[in-house]
Amino acid sequence: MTDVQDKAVAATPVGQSSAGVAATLFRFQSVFGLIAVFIAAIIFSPRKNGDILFISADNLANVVRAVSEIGIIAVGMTFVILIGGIDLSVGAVLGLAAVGSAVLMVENDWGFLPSVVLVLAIGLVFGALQGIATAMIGIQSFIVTLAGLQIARGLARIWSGGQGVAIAYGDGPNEAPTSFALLGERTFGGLVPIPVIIFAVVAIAAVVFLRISAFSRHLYAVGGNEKAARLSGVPVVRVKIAVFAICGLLASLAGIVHAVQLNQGSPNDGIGYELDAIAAVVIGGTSLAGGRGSVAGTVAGALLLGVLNNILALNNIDSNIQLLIKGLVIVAAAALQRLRPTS
Amino acid sequence: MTDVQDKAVAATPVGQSSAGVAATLFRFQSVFGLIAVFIAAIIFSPRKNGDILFISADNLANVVRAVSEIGIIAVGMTFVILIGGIDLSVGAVLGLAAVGSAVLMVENDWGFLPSVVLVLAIGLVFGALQGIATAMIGIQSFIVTLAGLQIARGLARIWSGGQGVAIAYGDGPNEAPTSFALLGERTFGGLVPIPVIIFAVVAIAAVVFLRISAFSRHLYAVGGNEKAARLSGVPVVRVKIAVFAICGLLASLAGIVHAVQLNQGSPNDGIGYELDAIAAVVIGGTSLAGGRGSVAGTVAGALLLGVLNNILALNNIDSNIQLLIKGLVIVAAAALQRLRPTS
Amino acid sequence: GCGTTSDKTSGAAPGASKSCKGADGKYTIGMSQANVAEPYRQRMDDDIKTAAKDVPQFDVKFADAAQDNAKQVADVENYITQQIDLLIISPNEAKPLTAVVKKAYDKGIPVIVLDRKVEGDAYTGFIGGDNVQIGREAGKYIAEKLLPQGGNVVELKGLAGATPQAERHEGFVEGIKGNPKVKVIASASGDWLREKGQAQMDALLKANPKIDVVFSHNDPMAEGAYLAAKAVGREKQMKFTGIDALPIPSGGIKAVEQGRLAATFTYPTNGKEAVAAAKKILVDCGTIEKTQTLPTRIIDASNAAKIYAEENPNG
Amino acid sequence: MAEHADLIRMTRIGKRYGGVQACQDVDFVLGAGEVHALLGENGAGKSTLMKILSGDVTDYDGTIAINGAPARFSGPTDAQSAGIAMIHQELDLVPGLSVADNIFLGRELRTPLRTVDRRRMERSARELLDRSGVSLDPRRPVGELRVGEQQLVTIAKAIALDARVLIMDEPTSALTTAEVERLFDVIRELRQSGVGIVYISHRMEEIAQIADRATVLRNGQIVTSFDPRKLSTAEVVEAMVGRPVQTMFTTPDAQTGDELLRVENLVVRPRRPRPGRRDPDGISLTVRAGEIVGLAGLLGAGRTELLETLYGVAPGGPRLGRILLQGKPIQVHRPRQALAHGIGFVPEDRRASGLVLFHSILANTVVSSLPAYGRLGVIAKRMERTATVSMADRLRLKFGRLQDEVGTLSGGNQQKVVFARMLLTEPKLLLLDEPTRGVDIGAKAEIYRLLGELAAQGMGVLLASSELPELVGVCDRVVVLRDGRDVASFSTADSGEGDLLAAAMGQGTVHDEVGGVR
Ligand SMILES: Nc1ncnc2c1ncn2[C@@H]1O[C@H](COP(=O)(O)OP(=O)(O)OP(=O)(O)O)[C@@H](O)[C@H]1O
Ligand SMILES: Nc1ncnc2c1ncn2[C@@H]1O[C@H](COP(=O)(O)OP(=O)(O)OP(=O)(O)O)[C@@H](O)[C@H]1O
Ligand SMILES: [Mg+2]
Ligand SMILES: [Mg+2]
Repeated sequence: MTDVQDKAVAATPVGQSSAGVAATLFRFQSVFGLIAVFIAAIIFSPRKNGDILFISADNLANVVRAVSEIGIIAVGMTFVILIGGIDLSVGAVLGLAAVGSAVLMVENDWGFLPSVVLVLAIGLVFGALQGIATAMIGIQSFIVTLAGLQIARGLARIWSGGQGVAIAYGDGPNEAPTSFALLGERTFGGLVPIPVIIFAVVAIAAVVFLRISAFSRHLYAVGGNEKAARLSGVPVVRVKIAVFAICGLLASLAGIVHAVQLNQGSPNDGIGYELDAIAAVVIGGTSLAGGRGSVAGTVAGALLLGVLNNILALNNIDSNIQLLIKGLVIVAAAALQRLRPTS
Repeated sequence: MTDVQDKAVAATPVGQSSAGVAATLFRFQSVFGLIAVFIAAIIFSPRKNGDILFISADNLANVVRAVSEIGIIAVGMTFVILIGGIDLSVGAVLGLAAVGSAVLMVENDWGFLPSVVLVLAIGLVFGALQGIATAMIGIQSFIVTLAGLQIARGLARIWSGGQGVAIAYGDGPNEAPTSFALLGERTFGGLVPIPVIIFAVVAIAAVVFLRISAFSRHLYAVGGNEKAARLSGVPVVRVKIAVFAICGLLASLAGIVHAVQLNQGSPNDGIGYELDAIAAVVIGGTSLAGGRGSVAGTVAGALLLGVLNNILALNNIDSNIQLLIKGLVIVAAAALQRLRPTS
Repeated sequence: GCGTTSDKTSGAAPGASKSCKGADGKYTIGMSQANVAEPYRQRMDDDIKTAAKDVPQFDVKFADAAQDNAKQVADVENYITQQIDLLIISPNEAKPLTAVVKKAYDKGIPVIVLDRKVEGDAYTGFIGGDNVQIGREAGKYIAEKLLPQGGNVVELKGLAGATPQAERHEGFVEGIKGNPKVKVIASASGDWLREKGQAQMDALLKANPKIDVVFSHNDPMAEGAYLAAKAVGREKQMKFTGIDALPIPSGGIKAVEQGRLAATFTYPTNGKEAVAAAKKILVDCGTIEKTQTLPTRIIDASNAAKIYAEENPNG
Repeated sequence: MAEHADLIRMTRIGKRYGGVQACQDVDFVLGAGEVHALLGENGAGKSTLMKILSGDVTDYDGTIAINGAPARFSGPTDAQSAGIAMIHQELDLVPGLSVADNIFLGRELRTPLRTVDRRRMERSARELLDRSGVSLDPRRPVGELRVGEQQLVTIAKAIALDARVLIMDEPTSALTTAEVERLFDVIRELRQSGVGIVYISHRMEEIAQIADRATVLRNGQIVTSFDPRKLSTAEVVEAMVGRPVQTMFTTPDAQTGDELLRVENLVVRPRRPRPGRRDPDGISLTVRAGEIVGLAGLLGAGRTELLETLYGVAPGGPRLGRILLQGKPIQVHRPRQALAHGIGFVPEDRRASGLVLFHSILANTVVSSLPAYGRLGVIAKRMERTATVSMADRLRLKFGRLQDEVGTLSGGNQQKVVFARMLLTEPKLLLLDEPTRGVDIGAKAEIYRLLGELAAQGMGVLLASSELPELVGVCDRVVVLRDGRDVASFSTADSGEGDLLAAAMGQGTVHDEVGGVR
């Protein structure tokens, strides 16, 4: 009993058990899921002139580019879900941010930096307000953010006049600064899209942050046992507000990326993205009950969904059958989570 | 000690405390919310020739008719939420059922009864399968039903060939039996639409069922503390499966009502209805954490949303502003719930 | 009515000739659809499928962007990866799809754009209807045929923010100008949906005791409005018009034939025309017109049955 | 006894919860270097008083002074910075975080770069745990630990605060004698260094052992204050309960009948082993009708796991050996089957696994026996009320109305509700896991009396407990478990606590070594 094992420090320091090989394997199961889907994708990939289309460099770049927005949102969603909450407003906040960037730069002729800062601040404040409603009034986050979704969508419609605002680049009036366009370019020999790099930076920052900060302990504590956290002197209310604010901030960052990728900010952008983001988080092994999970898992979950979408599309699977397959894969991935030794 | 007071049995025998007048008032607070919105509707109602349009009999009938589908779904959703789950698939199941009724009666020339029975059975089985995935494999219902949503939607698309199937009535081939059309008629002097009566019957049956059945005790117990329920010998798995099956059944009943009201079954029917239903349940005072709440509250919640929609429409409020107002009212209603003496 | 307007593609489009391998070739065509949840777009896909059956060289793939610009960009990228021979796209919105359509076009893939345009001219040809024109036709029809003595009109609009909604409204306002006695007494947004149309009409009926015509931006909302009026027994007091006129059992032509709608205006899916254009490019190695605008047709009780039969030759 | 300087002075403290006056006009004084025991029945207001002192409850009447200076805390953090730490009765730890993270939660050690210094936290945590005599890997997630281990972590966590005032609310309720001894060593050290300690416990023998002063609360008011070393247990109990409690333990003059339960060489090999769980690894025992059999053992000996296996809530996996009920082999895989066989179970942790705290007393009581009160799935309300009321009477349950939330009852009364629920199923065999944990001495006596009664009516009882006096006093026979095996069996007529302890720790005479077969 209580034999002190001097194992190498666990990769995910919190939220996971550390009992031998099986546990270590299971800890990375979302990565395994990703690898499995990846291998399946190679096998089922169509070929052209002997090339496996799926693993061509620019297809892989496309895959990651396509999930970069959902990925950025999902990182923020991971934080929210870790504290036992949920944020249904992220898709709408993305739309609001996309509209905001377009309107500010195109119609109001603001510069790149002030526009981006204002848009990020709007996301942050919107998220923080939702956090306040949850943490201070005590309304369940599902409801707060369901209402937040409608409000953000309404604001986006009003701000944009209901229309998508097209973004043209240049120095003239009603043109966005060309520096903004750079965010949508590709780098490293035209191969890696900047949105992918933004996603990577966000994900790595989040992983490191969760590993080394005291705040992350507080976050896991609030999600794991809120009362214990409060009694231990964790500023529960502040943690919650901060987490929703971070999630709002990342959603609006994703909105900026969305706008630059599509050269437009439309109030209908991001409809339904919240569900994709939640799916990525859960496939990545984070528990909706809070207190358990990791950003690395979420990234793997987002990539898994991206690879799945890509291979289904490359094979031109009928869109209705795609719905069925995706539904089943999500259930399967979630069922895999249940095989964890400690549940 | 043990002074047994033989008071009238509390309205909600479980899940509620009953400490005096304040508690009694609060138990009915969703009804108060409804009354408040009702009064506001009368005040803000447009008038025509001195008549208050809102409270005219046929407008009120319209209000209830418009919420009857959401209401029926919300009753099933209440059950699911009472056991601490959630069902995101209800809107898609509604679509599947609407398509099913139309295809069976119009394209396959089935009779009224067999069609309705099969469609209801499909909803029941679909719900039960989701219940099995939740209860036996242990996947969180949010994820199961998120996948279920996609699967039901895909099935509906495939079954209908992607297009809405129009329903014409008559005895000929490719015509639905006229008995089906009766479901969409109005009765009591052309005033009360049959869908309203179906909603009322479902709601009353559910209220009575939750009051008198042993099953309801099990249901509240599972939602209140699943582990304790299991140790008490409650058949937790069976309760969960039954509840999801009931929810699926009611969603497909709502789908039948939908088809007959719109003379069409389309695979895109019911998109987003799940969120409206959840909003009705939560506004009605049922806790998303499970174990606490009532169907009567849900009915009040659904009517509140209906009155709100109606008065906004009667006043021709801009649809974007409507989004904002509805978001705020949902938050306000949820905040009201927090005023409960025992939280 | 108004005839086919056109202007010829000037010069050879990059790569357009390269992909032509004549009648012996086998061609994979990618069709990127904005959102099959709209009946009109599902019908567009179906029309393309039907028409392509008659061209043995063609193998058409379909993708559905489910109303998401970003998803449609990814769909087109995937088609480029698959090295398709020709792209047909019905863009969800113009601006966001412009870049990726250009990318395909620059890679030598001929692009046929349907219904909604993209910006610039990096595509082989556009085939579409004219929403302003349709709105104008509908307006004129109401002003001249349905309400020559004037009357009260309510307008059921499409989803706020959607371009066709704005254009149909704009055309409609122009179209009824000719008869100042026609008054638009109220309007509401039914988000293109039948049940929303019904719910909005419930309220409009309540607020407006005298309505003569309901002008709806599409057929489903018109049907919803009809159901609302029928529920209060006022369906005979007013006329309903829609737009789209899909030749399907749940479409507007049937509704006119069966007397629920007074008229509807075709918004052509162009599926057939797109396949014909693809055949011209790939099999016949020809060129197509850069812009092909198909006229709308008025469907009313006089021609509904005939046109429905024409559009569904196989029953 | 030395005169202690007043460290804390609470004056005229009052606190109401709805209709319940939890504390009323309480004056409480704690000196430096003093161990002050707080006694009282369940619901007397002990925890409430201490939650007020530790800043957990902030809306109260009266005043608090620390070293003479008035203080009013806005929260637990506030109290902690004033040097007041509390070990809560309910184990409030974060299951997903490691032992070290839990100990330092809210005041993490930092590196110069302000990041968390995990290495230093783990080192300090290990030192703290060593000090209280536990060797636990500080990196293990707390959720994997046994209840007792978690209790030790909460203790280490409170000690880590280096507080001037340490409040211990039933710190030993899940600990066995060996761990309690180590804890007392720690308490003595702290007392030496001038820390004032409030010690709440329902284990009377501990009070005499460790406390310098004792204060008794009843119905939220102070009844008396005395030197526990000068009063007999019986006198203390009388002060608490307000009437003399005659015999704590029913004399087991067993009228035992036929063999009810026979466990033969039971081995469970879980398909998905959970770390820290000690599943049966060769257990044989019998329970006769009318017999009360005790299960003794150290922390993690596998008592809970045995009872869970018998009740059908153990994890799935292959099993060896047999379980026979009244001579017939039975397979129990879920509680419903156990109940159908006439086996009832009162779990260790009533809040987590026993009750729906916000549901009514009635709903909680009848949930296991609902089919009995109606037909066709419809509840006969009058019948269920009558059944509940008569069972409540029998158990002397103290409550207001049947519709009241169970969560508002005191701990001991909550325990009785779980008892009542099981008794309403009319079981032949009752499995009890720490049935008196956190239960006051008066209620304990009632529970013991009840067990005697039930046994006399022919029920068999298998009772796991960490309290040796309870095992010796209540049971006819005690089986000792160690590492998932039964290692000894004693008749309480001719053995004492010492024998049990020795066997549990692996020093005693080991007879009946059936479970040795692997
Ligand atoms: N949060 C609460 N809400 C309502 N009533 C409460 C609450 N907490 C305590 N009470 C009531 O206050 C009284 C005192 O409770 P307290 O927990 O202080 O008792 P205790 O002496 O610690 O009992 P125990 O020995 O069972 O722990 C009890 O009647 C209890 O029911
Ligand atoms: N890793 C784990 N995860 C979840 N629960 C656990 C784990 N390890 C032990 N448990 C639970 O903890 C309880 C056993 O711990 P407990 O503190 O009761 O030990 P104990 O009572 O001192 O020893 P005994 O095993 O002799 O009862 C059981 O309910 C068991 O299921
Ligand atoms: Mg207490
Ligand atoms: Mg135990």
